[in-house]
Order: sequence, then structure tokens, then C-alpha cells
Amino acid sequence: MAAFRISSDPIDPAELVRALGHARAGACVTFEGWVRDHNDGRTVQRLDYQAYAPLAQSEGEHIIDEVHERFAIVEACCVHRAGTLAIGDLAVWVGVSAAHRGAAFDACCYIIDEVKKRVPIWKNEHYADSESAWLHPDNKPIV
Amino acid sequence: MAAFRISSDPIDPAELVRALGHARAGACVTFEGWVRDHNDGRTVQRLDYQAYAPLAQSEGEHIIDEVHERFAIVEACCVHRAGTLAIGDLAVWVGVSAAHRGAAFDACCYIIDEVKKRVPIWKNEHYADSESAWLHPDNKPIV
Amino acid sequence: MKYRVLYFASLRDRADTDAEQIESLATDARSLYSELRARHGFTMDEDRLRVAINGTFAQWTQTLREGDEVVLIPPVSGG
Amino acid sequence: MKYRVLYFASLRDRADTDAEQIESLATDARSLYSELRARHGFTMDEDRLRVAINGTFAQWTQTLREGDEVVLIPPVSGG
Repeated sequence: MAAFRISSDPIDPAELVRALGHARAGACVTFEGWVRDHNDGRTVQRLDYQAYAPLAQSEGEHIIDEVHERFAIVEACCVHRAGTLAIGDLAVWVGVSAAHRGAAFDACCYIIDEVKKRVPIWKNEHYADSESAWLHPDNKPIV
Repeated sequence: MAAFRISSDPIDPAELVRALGHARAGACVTFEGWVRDHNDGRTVQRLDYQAYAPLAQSEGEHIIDEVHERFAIVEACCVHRAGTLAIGDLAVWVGVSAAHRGAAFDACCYIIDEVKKRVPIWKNEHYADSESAWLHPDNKPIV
Repeated sequence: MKYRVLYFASLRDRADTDAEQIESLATDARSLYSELRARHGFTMDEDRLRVAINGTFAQWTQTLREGDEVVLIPPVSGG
Repeated sequence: MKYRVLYFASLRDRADTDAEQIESLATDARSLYSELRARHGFTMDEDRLRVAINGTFAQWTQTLREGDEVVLIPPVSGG
């Protein structure tokens, strides 16, 4: 199973954490991105994620390769949802196991930072007033 | 349910994460401490945790209170195992939800750092040569 | 020359299509984007976009070849 | 005076008990620990330990009262 993937189906964190397990791993840090009910002062009702799948896949895999080079970790994985999500849904999951917790925290943080910066996935927020807006990385709608 | 607790039973992360959920939370960071098969160059076979329960409880609750004061978070929780654990077992779980991921990472890191520094719990490592040793915070055995 | 162009997010909404075949005299990505701006009324400047050619991030100055797939990448917002 | 003393981790192993009643002339935690070192052969200096009195972290200089529960806290190693 690829260490980075885009998924149309709900993410199962328990299964993903199991895949990070290793007898020499003493620490596991995970990040979950959940769909919030508000952004930039507006009430959000649901999200759509659109992805340019082939490039998202290869860029995501680059990021996973980078953390293995930069940090003393054991395993790393990231799964990002595509499609329509409701408030509270799990949109992105990152997990890193390592012998020690410092590297696991650093690598987990690095992955989500870079995914948000570099991986071609876009969020369309649907608001209470039935408008919607595509967001860019500083979370301001693009008009 | 207290936001800090010592548990004699296995920890269920899925249930704990659900309790952190909130419509205004967009980020959840968790830390899992697993029993490693080695420490300080020796092969570890299992661990025992001993806790001074009343003070561990109150000191753990202080730490949770501190993260609510210091970081813009929604929920925080920490559960630490007591008793005998095998390699790969989940020894300590920390989870923090927040509107934004920076606070969730910082608070999660703070909790595990402080728990390891301040909460009266002790780890007894059992080695392959059938010796055992109580550890102190720099992970060197106390003779 | 003929190119295949893919659109995402706000560019897809503005172009009202996810992909199209373009017959163009443009020989690099930059001049192709200028044409597409005029054609679809895109408002984003080129320096806010990235471009991918045949599935890989590329420079705006990269020379295009017949049949290339050109993808305009607006600022991403995953996570 | 009579105190109840609790031991954990390596101190428990050395004392070979988790708790005991102590009849002592010591009136603060520091002097009580000196007595207990002599009694059980504890090797850890006082500055490596913390002390809790009646369930709360305390100063070594805290005056003890009849019946106090005194807990010697070696360096912790949870997590």
C-alpha cells in the first residue's frame, strides 16, 4: 500500500496506525484534519475536495520520501480524502512512527505542512448562504 | 471522564479521539507511546509501570489545565497505563483537538513532555538477561 | 499546435470545463496561459499559479510539444 | 512522632516494602529521609528525589505532623 494516497472512501485511522507499528518504534504521532463548521468568519456546511490525482500522488510520495531522509523515523503515511465531506469528517490523516518522539512530531508536522503547500488538492467550501468558494493556502476564498 | 487518567486496562484510541471531536475543531494531534524492544543498547522484553496514583492523577490534571491556559485548544486528554506491558503495547496516549493545527501540535508535545517530567510513574524494564532496572528520565537505569 | 489543457478548482468553474483540446500558436506554457486568460477571463496572475506538463511540475518557460498535457495549478488548499 | 512512609520504584525494591509506619524524632522531611537512608541503605541523594506530604508535592524543609503520609519520589520515568 502506498505511503501516500488519495481516497474516495472514509479513512480508518486504527488500520493505518497498525501499519506504522514496529518493535523498534517507541513513539507514534498522528495528525487528523477535520472539517470545521466555520472558516474566515463564515459558517461552513460541507466541503468538496478536488485533486489532480496523478500529480497529487507523486508529490505526496516525494514528501514521504523527504521525511525518511530528514528525520529518524520508522514509518510514515498520509491519506487525503477526495469528494464531498460533512462537518466533523476526517479530511486528511498523517501518521509517523519513530524510536523517539521528537522525530515523530517533527516529521508529522512536516508532512501536513508540505501537503498543504504543495499537493494539488483544492477545497471548495459551501456556506450557509448557499454560496461556495475555492480556497487557497491562506484560507481566503478566491473570487 | 477525567481528562487525565491512569488505566490498568488497555487504552482504546478510537474512543478517546471521538471524545475530542467538536464542530469547531479542525485539527487533532495524538501521541502514542509504545513499548520498544530496546533501550540504551539492551534488549527489552517487557515493562512494568508503577504509579503513585493520587499524586499522578492530580499532577496529570494540572498539566491538562495548563494546556488549556497556554494554547488555543478545544479538548485535551491523556491516559497512562499501569501494570505489565509487552513490546508494542500502548503505554501512554495523548490527544488534543483545536481549531488550528499549530496549537494542537504544541499542546500535545507539551503534555507528553510534562507527563514524562512530572507525573509520578516509574518504568521497570525487564531485559533478555532476566535482569530488570528502574529508569529515571534520561532513560539510564538506576542502580 | 494542439495541447490538452486541464482545469481545477476556480479555473474549472470559470472555464466551465475540466479539460479541453486547444489549438494554439503558443510554444511555451507562459504564452499558452496568456491565451487561455483571454479566452476564459481568468483573473489569477501567472505568478499565483504553477504549471504541470505531462504530469510533472514545470517552468512557465518550458517549450511545449505537440500533444502535451498542460495543467494549470491554482494555489492548493488541501488538508 | 509517627509517620506513614510510601516507597516506589527502586526505593521500594531497596526497602523491600511499599509502605511502613515509622516512629521518628525527625520533624521535617529532610531529616526523615536521612534516617530512612541509614535504615534502608538508599543511595540516592536528596536532590535527586522529590517529596510529597499527604498527597501533595512539598519542600524538604516542611515541618511534619503526627500521622503525616510522606512519599519519597525518585526521578519519574513514565511515558
